[in-house]
Amino acid sequence: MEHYVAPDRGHDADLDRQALDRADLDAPTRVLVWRRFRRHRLGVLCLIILALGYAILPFVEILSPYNPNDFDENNIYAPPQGLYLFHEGAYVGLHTYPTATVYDMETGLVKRVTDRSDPLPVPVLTTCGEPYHLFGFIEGRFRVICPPEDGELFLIGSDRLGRDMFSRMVHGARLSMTVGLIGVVVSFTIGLILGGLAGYFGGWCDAAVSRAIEIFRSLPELPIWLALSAAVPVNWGPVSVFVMISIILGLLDWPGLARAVRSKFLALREEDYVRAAELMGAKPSRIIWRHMMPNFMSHLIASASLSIPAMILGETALSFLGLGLRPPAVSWGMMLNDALNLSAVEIYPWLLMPMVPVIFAVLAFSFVGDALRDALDPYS
Amino acid sequence: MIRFLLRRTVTMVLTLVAVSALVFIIINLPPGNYVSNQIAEMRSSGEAAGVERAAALIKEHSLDRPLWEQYLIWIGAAPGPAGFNGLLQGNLGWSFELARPVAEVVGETAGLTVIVNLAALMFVYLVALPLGTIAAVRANSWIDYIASLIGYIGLATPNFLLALIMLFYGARYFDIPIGGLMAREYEGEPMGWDKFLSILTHLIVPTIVIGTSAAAAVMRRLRANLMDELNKPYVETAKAKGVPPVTRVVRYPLRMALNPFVADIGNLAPQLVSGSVMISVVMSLPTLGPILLQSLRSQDIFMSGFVLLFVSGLTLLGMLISDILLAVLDPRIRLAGREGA
Amino acid sequence: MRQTPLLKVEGLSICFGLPGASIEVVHDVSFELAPGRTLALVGESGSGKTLTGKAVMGLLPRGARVSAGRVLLQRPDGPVDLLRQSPAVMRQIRGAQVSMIFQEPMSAFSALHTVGSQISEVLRVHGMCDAAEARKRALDMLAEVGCPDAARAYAAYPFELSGGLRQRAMIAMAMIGAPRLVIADEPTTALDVTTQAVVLDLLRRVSRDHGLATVLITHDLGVVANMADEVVVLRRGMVVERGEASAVLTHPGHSYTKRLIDAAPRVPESIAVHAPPERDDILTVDGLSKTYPGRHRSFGRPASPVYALSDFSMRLERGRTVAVVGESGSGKSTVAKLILRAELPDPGATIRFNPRDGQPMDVTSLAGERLTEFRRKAQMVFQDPFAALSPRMSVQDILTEPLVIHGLGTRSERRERAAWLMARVGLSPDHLGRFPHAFSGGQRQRIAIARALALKPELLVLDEPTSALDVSVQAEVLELMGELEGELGLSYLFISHNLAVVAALADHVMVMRRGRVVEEGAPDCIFNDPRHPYTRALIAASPEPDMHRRLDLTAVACGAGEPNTWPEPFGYNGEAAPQLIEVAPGHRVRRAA
Amino acid sequence: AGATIETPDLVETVSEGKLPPVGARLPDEPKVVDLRAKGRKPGVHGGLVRMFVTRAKDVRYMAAWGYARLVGYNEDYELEPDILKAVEISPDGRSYTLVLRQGHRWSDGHPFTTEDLRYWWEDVALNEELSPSGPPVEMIVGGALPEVEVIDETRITYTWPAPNPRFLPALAQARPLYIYRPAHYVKQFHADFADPDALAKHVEGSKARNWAQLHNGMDDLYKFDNPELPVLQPWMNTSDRNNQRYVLQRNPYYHRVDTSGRQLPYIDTVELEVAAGGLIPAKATLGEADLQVRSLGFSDAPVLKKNEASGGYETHLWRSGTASEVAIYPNLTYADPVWRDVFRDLRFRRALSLAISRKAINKVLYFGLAKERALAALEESPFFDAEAAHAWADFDLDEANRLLDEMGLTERNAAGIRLLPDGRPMEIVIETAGERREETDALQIVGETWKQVGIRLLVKTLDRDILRNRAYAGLSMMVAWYGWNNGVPTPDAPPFELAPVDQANFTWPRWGQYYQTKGAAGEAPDMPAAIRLLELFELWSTVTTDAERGAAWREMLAIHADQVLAIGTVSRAPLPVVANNHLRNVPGEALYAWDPGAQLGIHRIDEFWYDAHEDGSLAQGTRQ
Ligand SMILES: Nc1ncnc2c1ncn2[C@@H]1O[C@H](COP(=O)(O)OP(=O)(O)OP(=O)(O)O)[C@@H](O)[C@H]1O
Ligand SMILES: Nc1ncnc2c1ncn2[C@@H]1O[C@H](COP(=O)(O)OP(=O)(O)OP(=O)(O)O)[C@@H](O)[C@H]1O
Ligand SMILES: [Mg+2]
Ligand SMILES: [Mg+2]
Repeated sequence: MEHYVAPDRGHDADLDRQALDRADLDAPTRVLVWRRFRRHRLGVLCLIILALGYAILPFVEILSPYNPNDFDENNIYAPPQGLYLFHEGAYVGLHTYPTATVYDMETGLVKRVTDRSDPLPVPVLTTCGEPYHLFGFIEGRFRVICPPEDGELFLIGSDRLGRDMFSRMVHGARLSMTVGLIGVVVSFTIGLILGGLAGYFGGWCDAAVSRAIEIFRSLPELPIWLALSAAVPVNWGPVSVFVMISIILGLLDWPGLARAVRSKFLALREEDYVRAAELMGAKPSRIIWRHMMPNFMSHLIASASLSIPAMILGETALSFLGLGLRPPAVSWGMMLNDALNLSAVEIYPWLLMPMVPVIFAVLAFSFVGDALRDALDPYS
Repeated sequence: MIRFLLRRTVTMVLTLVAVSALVFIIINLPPGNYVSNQIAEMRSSGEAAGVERAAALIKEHSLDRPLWEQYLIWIGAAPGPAGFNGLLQGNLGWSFELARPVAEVVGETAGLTVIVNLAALMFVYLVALPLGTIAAVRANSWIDYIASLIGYIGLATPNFLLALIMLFYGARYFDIPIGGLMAREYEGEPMGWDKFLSILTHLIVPTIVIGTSAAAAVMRRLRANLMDELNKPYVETAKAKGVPPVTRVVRYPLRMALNPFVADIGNLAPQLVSGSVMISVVMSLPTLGPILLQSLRSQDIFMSGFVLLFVSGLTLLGMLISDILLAVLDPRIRLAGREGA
Repeated sequence: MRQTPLLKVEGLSICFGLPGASIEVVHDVSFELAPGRTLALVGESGSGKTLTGKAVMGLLPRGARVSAGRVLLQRPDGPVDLLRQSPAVMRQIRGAQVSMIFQEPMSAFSALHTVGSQISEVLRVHGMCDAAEARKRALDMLAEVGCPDAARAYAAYPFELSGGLRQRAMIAMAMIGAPRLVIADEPTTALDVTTQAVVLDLLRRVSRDHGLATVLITHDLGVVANMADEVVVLRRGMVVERGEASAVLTHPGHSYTKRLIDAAPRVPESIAVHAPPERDDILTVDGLSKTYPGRHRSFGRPASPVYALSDFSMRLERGRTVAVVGESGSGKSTVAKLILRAELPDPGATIRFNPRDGQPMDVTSLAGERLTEFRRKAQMVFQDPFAALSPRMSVQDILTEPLVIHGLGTRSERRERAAWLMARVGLSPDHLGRFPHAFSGGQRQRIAIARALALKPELLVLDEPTSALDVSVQAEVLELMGELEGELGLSYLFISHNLAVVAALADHVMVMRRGRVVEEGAPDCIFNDPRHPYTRALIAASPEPDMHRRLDLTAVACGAGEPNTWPEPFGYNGEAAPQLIEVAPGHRVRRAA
Repeated sequence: AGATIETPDLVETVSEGKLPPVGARLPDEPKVVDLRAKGRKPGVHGGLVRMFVTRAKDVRYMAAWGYARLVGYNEDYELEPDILKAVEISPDGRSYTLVLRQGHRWSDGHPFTTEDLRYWWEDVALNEELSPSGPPVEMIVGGALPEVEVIDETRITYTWPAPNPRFLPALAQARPLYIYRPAHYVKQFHADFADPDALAKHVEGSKARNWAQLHNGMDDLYKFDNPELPVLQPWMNTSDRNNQRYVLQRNPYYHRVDTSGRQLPYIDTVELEVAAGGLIPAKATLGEADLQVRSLGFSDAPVLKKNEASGGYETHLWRSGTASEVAIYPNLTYADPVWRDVFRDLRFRRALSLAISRKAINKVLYFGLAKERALAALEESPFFDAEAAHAWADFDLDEANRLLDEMGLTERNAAGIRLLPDGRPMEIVIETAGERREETDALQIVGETWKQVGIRLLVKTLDRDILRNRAYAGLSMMVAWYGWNNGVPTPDAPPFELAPVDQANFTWPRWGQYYQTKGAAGEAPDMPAAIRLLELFELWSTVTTDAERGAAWREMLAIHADQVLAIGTVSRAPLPVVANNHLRNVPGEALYAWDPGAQLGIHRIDEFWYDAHEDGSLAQGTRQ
C-alpha cells in the first residue's frame, strides 16, 4: 500500500472537540421526545382526539339534545334517525322527519313509521328541553342541537325506556373516560412503589411485598365485590359511588403490575448503571425512579394504555354483578350492560353503539401509548 | 436451589393459611348464612318441617359457633361435632345448596374448568406471542397495525357481549353449539373420540371470548417490551454471528422480554376462574366460576370457601412456578450476588 | 508479492439522519486488505472507526446510512459488494466469513445465556458441526484465547466473568467460525498485557497459518507496532494517512499522526521518585478478601467457591496514586468494588477512609448519613462505560445527577458544571442532550470520567479509565488527572493494564495475579527492578509503539504461566501462597522467605 | 274402562312380558279425560319434549308441571279429584274421606293404596325423628291433629275437631302437601321397618348422617331427583340428581286416559337440560326447545317472534297470573317511628299510588299490552271488581300533592324534596331482589314521577335472602316485589297474602311474625284495617261454605283496595311461551301462575301431543 497522507491543515483542538454537529440530537430531552412523538402521525392524531374528548367532558350537557335520564314511554326503541339538509331535492336547512311508534301484535315488533313528506326543522344552538346544571350549578337550557318542535331527535336511537342514546353516550363519556384514569393512577401508584421497593431492595422487603401481592392476588375478587355491593349506602350520590369504584378497580389492579415491576427490577438492579448510581450515593427512591423506572417505561406505558380500557370495561362487569354505577349516573359500561341480551343484538343493534366510543378510546389510548413509547426510546 | 424451593414452599403454605382465614372472613361478611336464609325462605313459604331440619344442619356444621371456631373446625384444626374432620383431614365440606359433598361437585367441574382455561391460555399464547413478536419486529408496519386493531377490538368489547354475539351468530351461521361444554348425549359418558370432538367444538367460542382480550393485552405488552430489547447490543452480536432472524429474536430478546409475563403467571388462575365467571355464566359452561358465584350468592359457605381456597392455592402455586421460571429464565435473578429471590 | 485483496473498501461514506438533512460521520474512506495481513485502523475517539467496521458487517445502527461507496469481499466466485447483498446472503457471510469483535464485550453478550452456548452457537448456526463437537471446539477456543479455566468460562454467565474474560470470550466467539476476515474493535482493551500478548499471538498465528485478514481497531500504538502490516489513520471520519505500518509509524506524514505517536505513553527509562511525603493515608485497607459462592453445576455436587480476592492490603496516601495492574480476572475490579462498598468483603477486613476534614470512616460498617458522605468523597469510574451509564438518561442528566443527589448547586450551576466537565474531558458541551448510545466507546468513557469528577471527590477509583481512549485524548485525560491531583489533592486508585500509563502516573504500583498481590513498590522499583517472574512477564509483554521493538510473544506467554510453574522461591501450589516479603524499602514481593 | 290402545313405545316391552298390557296397568276406574269437551283434540302417542331449566335442582319443576294431585284445580280454577276418585266431606266440614282408585299403581307397578297414606301420617308425619317439628301446619286445626282412620284399601278419613278449609287447597298446590309415600319403597329406609344392618349400610353408602336424613332424602316426591322413588306423575325421572340433563320417561301406570282409550301422557319423553338463563332465549330461537316458558321474558318476545319460521316454533303470549307484576310494599312495621307513622297514613299511601304513571310503565315494559291496575284480583277470579282494580290507580299528580300537603308535609329542601316532620328529606329506599329488570325499570319510572311530588326514590338491590332477612327484622322501608302470587283467588284459596299472618308479606313482616310465632316475636297488629283483615282471615278458616268464604274474601279485597296496603302497577303482563310448531293442545292464550296453577301444570302437558308430518312420521323434537 502506498503511503497516503491527507492534506494537512494543522491541529486545532477545538475542532477536534466538535466531532459532530447534530442539532437534531443536541436538544433538551423534552424537545427530543416531543420531536420523536410528532413523527408518529397516528399517535398525534389520537392525542388530539383524546385531548378534545377530555376537553368537552365538562360541557356534555350543551352537546346533547336531551338530559340523559329523560325517558319517553312513547318512543322506546326508536331506531337512529337521520339528519338531512335537502328535502325533495331542495335545501331546507337541517331537518329530520317525524316518526311514530307502532306496535305490531303479529310480529311482536315495534315499528317506527317515518313520514317522509313533512320535514321538521332541527333547531341548532338554541335553548330547549329540560334545564340542566352545568358544573352542577349553572342552570341552562342552551344546547348545540335540539329536538324539533313536536318531534323527537334520536340521532342514534333510543333505548328501552325511550331515553336518547346519543345524549346518554355523550354523558356516559364523563364517567367512563375518568374512571379508567383514576383507577390507573391508583393502581400505578401502589404498584410502582411497592413493586419497586420489593425489586430494588430484595430481602425481607421483597418477601413482605411478595406475600402482600400473593395474598391480594389470591384473595377472591368476586366475594369482595358482592360484599361491597351490599355495603354501599344507597343514598350515596353517583359521584361518590363512582370514585369508590374507580379506587377499588385500582386497588385490585395493582398486584399484577407490582409483580412485573418487581421481577424486572430484580434483574435491573444488577445492571452496572444502577450500581454506579448507588456508588454516587443516590437514595433508593432516586435509583428506582430515575434509573430503573425509565428502563421499564415501555412496559408501563403499554400497561397503562391497556389498563384504561380494561377499567372502562371493568365497570361494565361490575354492573353485571350489580355493583356498577346506579341510575341516574350514566356510563358506557351501564349502557352496554343494558344491551346484554339477544334483542339488542338482533333487533335493536343501536343499543350496542356505546361500543364505538369504547373502541375509539381503547385505540386512541393505545396508539398514544405506542407513540410515547417510541418517543421515549432513545434508540429510535 | 433446593433451599430456595423449600423456603418458598414454606412461605407459600403460610400464606395459604393466612389467605384461608381471610377467605373465611370474607365469605362470612354478609349477614346470616345459607341455612338461616333457608329457614327464612321456608318460613315464608310455611314449611315448618324444613325449618327444624335446617336447624339441625346449623348444629351439625357448627354454624352457631363463633367465627374463629367455625374456621378452625372448617380447616380441621379443631374438633367439630364429628371430631376432627376438616380440610386437613381431606373433608372439603358439605354444599348446602346442592346437598352433596363439596368434593363431588368440585371433582366434576374442576377438570372442565382446567380444560376451558387451558384452551383459553393456549389460545392466548399461541396467538399473542407470535403476533406480539411480529408486531414488535415489524413495528409500525401494516401487519403491526392490523394485529393491534384486531386485538383492540377484542379488548374493547365486553367479554360477555362478545360471547352473546358470537354464540348467537356462531350458532346461526356456523352451526357452533350454544353453551355447555359438550353435546347433551355425551353428558356423563366416558371420554371417547366423539365426545372429545364435541368438547372441541363447544370450546371454540369460550376460548375465543375468554382469550381475545387477554391475548390483546399480552400482545401489546410484549410488543413494547420486545421493542426495548431489539436494540440492545447483544442482538447485534447475534446478527454478527449470522443467526437467522427468527432464532435471533426468539432466543435472545424475546426471552428477555418475557420476564414480565412470567412474573404474571400467578395471576392466571384467579383471572381465569373469577374473570371468566361472567362468561361461564353467560355461556352456561359447567366450570367452577358459576358454582362460585351461585354459592357466594346463596352463602353456601363451605362450597364457596373451598372454591376460593382452591383458586387461591392455584394462584399461590402459579406464583411459585413463576418465581421458579423467572429464576430459570434469568440467571441474573438466580445467581445475583445479593440475597433475595 | 501482491495478492488480490480480500477486502476492499472504496469511498465509504456513512451518514446519520434523513437524506437531505443528514450528517456525514465517515467520509470517503478507502483501504484494502489482503489475506493474512493485518490492517490497523487508528484514530481519535469518535472518528468513525467502529462505524466503518460495522458497515463492513452490514450492522450499522438505526439511523445510520451508507451514503456512498462499496465494500467488496473477495469470494471464490469473485468479489461481492457487502453493502448490496440480500439479508440471507449476509447471514451466511457473517460469522462464517467475516466476524467482528465488539468494543464493549459486556453488553455484547446476552445475560440470559451461558457464554459457552453463545460461542458455540456460531458453529451450530452455520451448520458446521453438531452440538457435542461445537462444545468441544468452543472449549478449545476459550483455552486458546487464554482463559485459565475454559470449562468454567464456558458455563458461566457473562456477568460472572471479569472484563478481560468477557473480552476473551468475545474473541473466541469471533474466531470460532474460522472466518477469513475479522474486524477486531479494540480487542484487547480490557486485557492485561500478558493476555493481550497471548491474544495478539493467536491473531497473528491464525493470520499466518490460515490467511486470516484482520482489521484491527485500536488506540494502542504499541499494539499497532506489534501487529499491523498496514495502518489507516482516521480523524473526524476522514483518512488522514494510510500506508505500510513501518512507514507510517516511523515517518508519519500528517501532523495528526505525528501528534498521536508523540503522545503515546512509554515506560520511561528512569522514573522520578516523589519526595517521601508526610504520612497521611486517605485509605488503608487490611486483610481484604472476597469469596463468591460457587454455582451448583448440578444438584448435589457442592460448589467450589470462587476466591476472587485474598488478603489484600494497601495504603493510599493523600494526593497520591496507587496503581493496580495485573492479569485479567486477578481481582482488580473486585478491589475497587469492595473499597467503594459496592459489595461487602468477607468478614475480617478493615477499610478505613480518612477524609480531609472529618472523622475517619470504617467503610465496611458505614450506614446512613456517613455512607452518603463517603459516597460523595469517593467516586468510581466503571470498567464498562456503556453498561454504567443509564441508557435512558441524557448526558446532561448523567453529569448533573451526582450534584443533584448531594444537593449541590442550583440548577444553572449544575448545568454549567456539566458543560465544564464535558469540555474538560474533551467533549463538546453541545452534546449534553444526547443519550449514551449515540456516542462512541471512547466518548462514553470520557463521560463516565466526567461524572466521577463532578463531585470533586477526594478519592477516585478508576477501573481501566483509558482503555477505550485514543492516545491523544488519553494524554489529555491523564493530564487532567494530574492537574486535579495537584489542585484538589485528589487521590487515585488506578486500575489499568497499560503499564506505560501506570508508569507515568503512579506513585505506588501493585501487581496482582489470581486474587493476590505478587509484588508491590514504587514504579521505579517495579519497572526497573522487577523481582517476581510474573511482573517481569508483564513488563516484557508491554508493547511499544516502535516497529523495531516487537514483542517476543511466545516468550511472554510462557513467563506468565501458572503459579506452580514459577521458579523457587516464588512458586506455590493451590492456596498455600507465601507471604509478601520486603526486599527493599517499600518494595515487597510474594515469595518464600 | 273401555277399549284401550297400547302405547307404541311400550308395545315391545309388553310383548316381552316385562310389563302388563295397558288395560292391566290402568286403575280399574281411570280418570277419563274428555279432551273434546275441554276444547282440545285427542292425540297420538310418541315424541320427545325438550325444555330448559337454569339449575340442576330445577328438575323439581316437573313435580309441579306434571300436576298429578290427589285433588287439583281444573282449567277454571275449581278443585276436583284427580288421583283420588272422590273426596267426601262431612256436612259439618270436619271430616274428609279420601277415596282412592281401585287398582291404581305406582310407577313401579306396586299398588297405590291407603297404606301409603297411613304410612305417611303415622310413620313419617308423626315420627319425631323424621318430622322433628311435627306434622305440617295444614294438618293442624286450632292446635289439634286429625284423627286418621283407614277404612279399607281405598278409603281413608281425616277428621278434625273443627273444619279445615286449608286441607284440600294444600293438596292441590303447585308444591303440594304430599300426604302419601310409596311405603313399599321407603320402608327400607325406615328404622321401624328396615333390617338394621341393611339400613346401616344404606346410611353409610349415602353419606347421610342418620337414617332420618337418608329417609328424608329418598322419599322427597317434590324434589323429583331420586330416580328410584316410585311416583304417580305422568313422567318419572330416570336421571340421577345433580345432572346437567334429566330424561323423564312416561309413567306406564299413570291414571289418566283419553276418551279413545289412550293412556296419557301422549309424549313419551321429557328432557330437561340445564342452561344459563341468558342463553335460553337464544336456544329457543334456534328451535332447541319444544316447550319453554321459564327464562323467557317479554323483552325476548320480538326476537322469538322474528325467528319463528327458522326455529320451527310458535310464540304464544300468555298472561302472568300474579296480581301485579311489580308491586310496592310500604312497610307498616318499619323500625323508624317517623317513617312508620307516615306509611301508616292512608293519605300517604294513596298519594304514592296516585303519583305513579302506570301507563308509562305499561308502555315501557310491555308495549302497553299489560293492564294498568292497582293490586286487585284478576278477571279470572270470581272476585274481580273493576272498580277495585282502578282504585287510587289513576295518574294524578295534583291530587297526590294535595294529599301530601294535607298531611302537613309541606316543607321542602333545596332540591324540592319534602321533609319529614323531623326534618329529614323524604328519601325512600326501595329494596328489590334485582332479579328482574322490569322491577328496576318500573322503579325508575316511578322515581321520576315521585320526584314531582317531592319524594326521592332510591333503589337498592339485594339478594333475595338478605332482603327477606332485612324485612323480617323490620329494617326494610319499602320493597318492590310481585303483587300477590295468587291473582285469581277463589273462595277455597286461603287468603294468606291479604292478612297480617305471614312475615313474608312485606307490608307487615313484623305483624306476620307475631302471628306465626304466636306472639313470641314481632308485634301485634295495631291498625284497625289490619286487625279487621286478621279477623276476616280467622273467619275464613272457620266457615264451611263457599259463600261465607267468598264474603270474607270480598271484604278483604275491598279493604285492600281502599287502604292501598300495597301499591300495584300493572298486571296481566304478556309472557312469551315457545312451543314446537307441531305440538298440539298448547293453549294460545292462558294464564301462567305458580299457585294456583302450578305454571304449566294446570294446562296439562300430559295432554300435549305431536301431530304427524305428511309422510306419516311423527313430528317431534329431534336430538341434535
Ligand atoms: N447510534 C448513533 N447515533 C448517533 N450518533 C452516533 C451513533 N453511533 C455513533 N455515533 C457517532 O458517530 C461517530 C463515530 O462513532 P464510532 O463509534 O464509529 O467512533 P469510534 O471511532 O469507534 O470511536 P471510539 O474509539 O471512541 O470507539 C461518533 O461521533 C458518535 O458520536
Ligand atoms: N458476581 C460474581 N460471581 C462469581 N464470580 C465473580 C463475580 N464477579 C467476579 N467474579 C470472579 O472474580 C474474579 C475477579 O474478578 P474481577 O472482575 O475483579 O477481575 P479483574 O481483575 O477486574 O479483571 P479484568 O481486568 O479482566 O477486568 C474473576 O475470576 C471473576 O470471574
Ligand atoms: Mg468505537
Ligand atoms: Mg475488571
